[in-house]
Amino acid sequence: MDKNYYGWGLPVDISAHGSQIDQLIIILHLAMAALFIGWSVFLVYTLIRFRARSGHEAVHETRHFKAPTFVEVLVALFEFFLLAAFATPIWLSVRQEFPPDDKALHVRVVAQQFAWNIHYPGEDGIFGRTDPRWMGSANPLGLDGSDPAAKDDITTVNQLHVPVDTPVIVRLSSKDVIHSFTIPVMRVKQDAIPGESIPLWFEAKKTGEFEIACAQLCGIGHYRMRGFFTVDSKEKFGEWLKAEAPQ
Amino acid sequence: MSGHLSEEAVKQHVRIYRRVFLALGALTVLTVAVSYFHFSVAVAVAVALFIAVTKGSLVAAYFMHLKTERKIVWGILAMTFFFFVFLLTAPSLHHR
Amino acid sequence: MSESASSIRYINRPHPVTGVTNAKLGIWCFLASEVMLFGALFSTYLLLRTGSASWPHGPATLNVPLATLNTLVLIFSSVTMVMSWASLATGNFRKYRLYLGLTALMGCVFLVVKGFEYGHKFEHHHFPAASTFYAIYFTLTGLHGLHVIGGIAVNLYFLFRGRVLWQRDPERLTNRIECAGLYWHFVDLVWIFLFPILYLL
Amino acid sequence: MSGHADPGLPFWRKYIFSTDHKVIGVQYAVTGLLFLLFGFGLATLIRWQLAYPGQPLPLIGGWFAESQMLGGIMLPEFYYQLGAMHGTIMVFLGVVPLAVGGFGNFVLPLQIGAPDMAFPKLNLMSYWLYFIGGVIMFASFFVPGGAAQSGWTSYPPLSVIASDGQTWWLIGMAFLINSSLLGSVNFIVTIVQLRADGLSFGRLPFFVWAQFVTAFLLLLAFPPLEAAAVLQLMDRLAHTSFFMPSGLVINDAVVNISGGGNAVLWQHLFWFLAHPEVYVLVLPAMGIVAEVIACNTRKPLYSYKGLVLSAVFIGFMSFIVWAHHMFLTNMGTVMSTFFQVTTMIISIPSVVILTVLVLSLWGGAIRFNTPMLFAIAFLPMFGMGGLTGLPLGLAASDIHLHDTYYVIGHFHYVVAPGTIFALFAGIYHWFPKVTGRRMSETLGKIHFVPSFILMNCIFFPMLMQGLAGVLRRMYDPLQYAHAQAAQPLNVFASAAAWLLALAQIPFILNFFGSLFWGRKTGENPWEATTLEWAAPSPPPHGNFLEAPHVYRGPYEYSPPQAKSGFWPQHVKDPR
Repeated sequence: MDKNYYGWGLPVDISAHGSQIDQLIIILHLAMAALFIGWSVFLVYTLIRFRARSGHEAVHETRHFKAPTFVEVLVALFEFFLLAAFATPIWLSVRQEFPPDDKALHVRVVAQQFAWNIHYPGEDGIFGRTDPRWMGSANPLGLDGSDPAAKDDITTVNQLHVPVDTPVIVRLSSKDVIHSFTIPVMRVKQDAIPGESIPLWFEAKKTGEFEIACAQLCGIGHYRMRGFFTVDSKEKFGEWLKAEAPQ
Repeated sequence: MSGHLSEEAVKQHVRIYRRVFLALGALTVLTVAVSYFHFSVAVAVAVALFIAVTKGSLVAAYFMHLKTERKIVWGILAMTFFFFVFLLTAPSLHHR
Repeated sequence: MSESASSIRYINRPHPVTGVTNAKLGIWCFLASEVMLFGALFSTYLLLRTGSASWPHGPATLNVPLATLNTLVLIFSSVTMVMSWASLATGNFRKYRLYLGLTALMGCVFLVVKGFEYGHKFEHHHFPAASTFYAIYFTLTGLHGLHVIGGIAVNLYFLFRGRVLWQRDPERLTNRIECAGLYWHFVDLVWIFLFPILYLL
Repeated sequence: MSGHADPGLPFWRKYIFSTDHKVIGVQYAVTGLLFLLFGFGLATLIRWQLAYPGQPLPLIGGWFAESQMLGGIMLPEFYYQLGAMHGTIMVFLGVVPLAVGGFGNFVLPLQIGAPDMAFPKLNLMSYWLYFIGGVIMFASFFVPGGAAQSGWTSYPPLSVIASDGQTWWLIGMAFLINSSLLGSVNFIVTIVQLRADGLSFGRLPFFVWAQFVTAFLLLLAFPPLEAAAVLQLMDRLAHTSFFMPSGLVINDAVVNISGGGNAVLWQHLFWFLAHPEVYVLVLPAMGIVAEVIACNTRKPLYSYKGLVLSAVFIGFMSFIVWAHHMFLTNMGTVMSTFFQVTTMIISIPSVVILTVLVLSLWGGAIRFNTPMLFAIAFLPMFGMGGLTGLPLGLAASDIHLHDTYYVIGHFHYVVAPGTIFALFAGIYHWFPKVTGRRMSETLGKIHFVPSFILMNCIFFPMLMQGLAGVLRRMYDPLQYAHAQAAQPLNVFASAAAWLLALAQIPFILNFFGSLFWGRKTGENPWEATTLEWAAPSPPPHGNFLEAPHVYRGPYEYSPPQAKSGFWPQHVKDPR
């Protein structure tokens, strides 16, 4: 795991939509810093200038500022500008504008107490039927042996490989409690809620090995639900898929 | 409604209470009767709620004296109802 | 009660501006919070029903005639409650005790009928865990039942302890009975909405 | 002095089961402070595990049971108990009882010129329900399986399958909720009905307005959580499936329940309370800061109407923003857009209040006594808390920052150097009124300076960790590469946290010492204008010798008419 992916600031960004999120975060923090420093300077100046000392009397009359209403309106407008121009477009694209099915890699990720089960459809592109009744330590996804579509499915634990520059559509669900599938470097985070199969999509722009984490408290093993997110070139991904395919 | 009511005022009240009681009884029977007809879900819900709201407002207006209650009580109830609507509908609209 | 500096005002006399006594404003605030309590449960009902594939039809699973009787019982107890207040307002302490006793009795009848209904359900192993329908049915009617028990307890307290306060300060007892009445009518109001939603739809 | 409870009561009726709002206020405040200290202790343990994961706790490691610390090394179960109970205790047993129960009960009736709360017996019941709730929460640590460990938010299905401590948590919460509920009824009726003659709503001190809005938040927001607690108790004890969807498989076994429930329903009902709750935490603090600033700048607040309208608007809006805690629960885009807009809107009144409080300093003759230091420090710290709320309020940036230490830094900035500093200001400000003695200024400043610096040394690094994506509620931060990179920040913040614990010793000494050795003071040591300073210190039962009449607004400092530099509300003619 190369060290310079992570530091004290934002982690490296290898996601298609990541730069937009980082841009929003940076703009916000610059504005916040400006506001905070501006107000703090004013506060300190006021405290010094109007400190109690002999020969200095407080002034009863209060109305000598018209500026603040202007500042407040400005701040409000700036917030709504951010919301409309930045936040909403990113949010809608991440949550609604999915890539076309045929161009994307489809993967199922099923969280469980304390591991990520990854399920690829295999050659036929169809996910085999799964059922809670068959779920066990040998068959964590509960694949139905009798279903022909399940024959070629590929299942791994904590190992999510994706090809670079290819949109990936993940169907996220959970077997037991609420988990939260997050890949910090991809700026991806989505709660895995039992009883729901939640779609999310992303596209990796750089190859390498990164980490998956669980962001929602899911029990005493919550902290050790670490998964590996490996972005391969298209060829290497094909090879990996073949290697993992059931013989 | 202050505690002290004149003789005449109470007689008038009692007459109202008796009439409201009969109305509530009738509406109860009505709403049960309606349930035996197999309307579509939407119609059944609408009718049942309409009757329930009518009965509720009768109880509130006459038995709880809301008809003659002061502004401050109405204010609190109106505000509560506004938040009640959010509480009632938001969870069901989660996926919208 | 002397109006000296250190005694609390507007216990009996309504506040000149708001026009209500302390207790009345207090009970209405409490009922507002109860609206939100049952609101959350109705919100749960709405979500569970709209979210589930199949939801049992009320009349097919629950005993509607028995519940209809219960509704009438509760409505009648609302009437006797307000009559007990009206009797007090005209100074007729005897009629007040009669009506208040009737109200408490009707409350008990409601609970007994409810007991039969629950017993019948338990016999057929329809426990709360059976389905989300039975879960919300038992929780809603159960919490409502607890409120009925609370109301009966308050009414019984006034039935037996009312005379002491009646001698000392009749107006204060009248106000208290009005507040107890407001609570009781609210409990009846909740049932008026509960009945069609659970039993008829 | 006639009154509803003559002073000749036996000791236990006068001080333990008293119906006097001042005794109950002190009981709330002291119990609240003790729970704050206890909750802070839990936090120092959490900080140890975050700074030195898996290493035995020095000195006191052996004191803990085997189920909590094996050979001095903290177990994950205990870490998650500490996390859940730290949150619960600080919010529900510490800050709210101190801010609403303590300050509200003691100061409010005095500030409106009333002899007591409207319903004294109800007030007594409120405190003891709170006390029982506190005992249940404290005892839940010793239940087999330990205390609640699913976070202070207790999300199902995890909370439904958790150990017995969760049931104790729910029952404890039911007591606390009923206590706050009855308390809020008492507050609303007292403020509306028992104001002194001449004290119109336009002349109420802002502290009273803040408590008034807070009371409505408690009144209407708590019951849904009580209903949710009932539902979760049914799920846990009666095996219903309100929050348990179908097809759950736990430990490789299909869960034998009906299913059909919805896990997100709890989040809706919980956050429906929890967001108004965070405004319940900050509004009384704003009230205290406004009082202390007005009194110590010796001039009226910049815009009393602006403050009041903003507080009321915050109260109203706080009911329709709750789902910004739930952007990642597969919420629809219409809903999430709505809640982003309401979250932006609610940030405006907070900015207005902060602006008004800062501008109130302009043109004053500022006295830098201890309460004023804490009140001034509240302003930038609450500013930081508010600002860091923006990236969390926008769903897009929330994707990266949700459930990270950015969230922890955000709300701690509002609650710790924000609300708790304001509560310290309140303690130093009203201690003379409660006890008739002043707290020492030097000890006060020794308490303020390190606390102010250390608070920032703890919570600012959390914001940086949050940006780095470090996730919250992680027993062992060294498991993840992105967290290892930010680990030095953990060590630094933990050291600051332990030093902050030391920095509270001057306050504790000052608080208890001044009860006996503090300089005696008269009715009005700060020369303030509001009504509580018209009563003797400490005020007798029934508060005022004769009912005060109010002639003007609350902050008539340095008026041209009054030579003495301030014109109290109850004084008809200053000359």
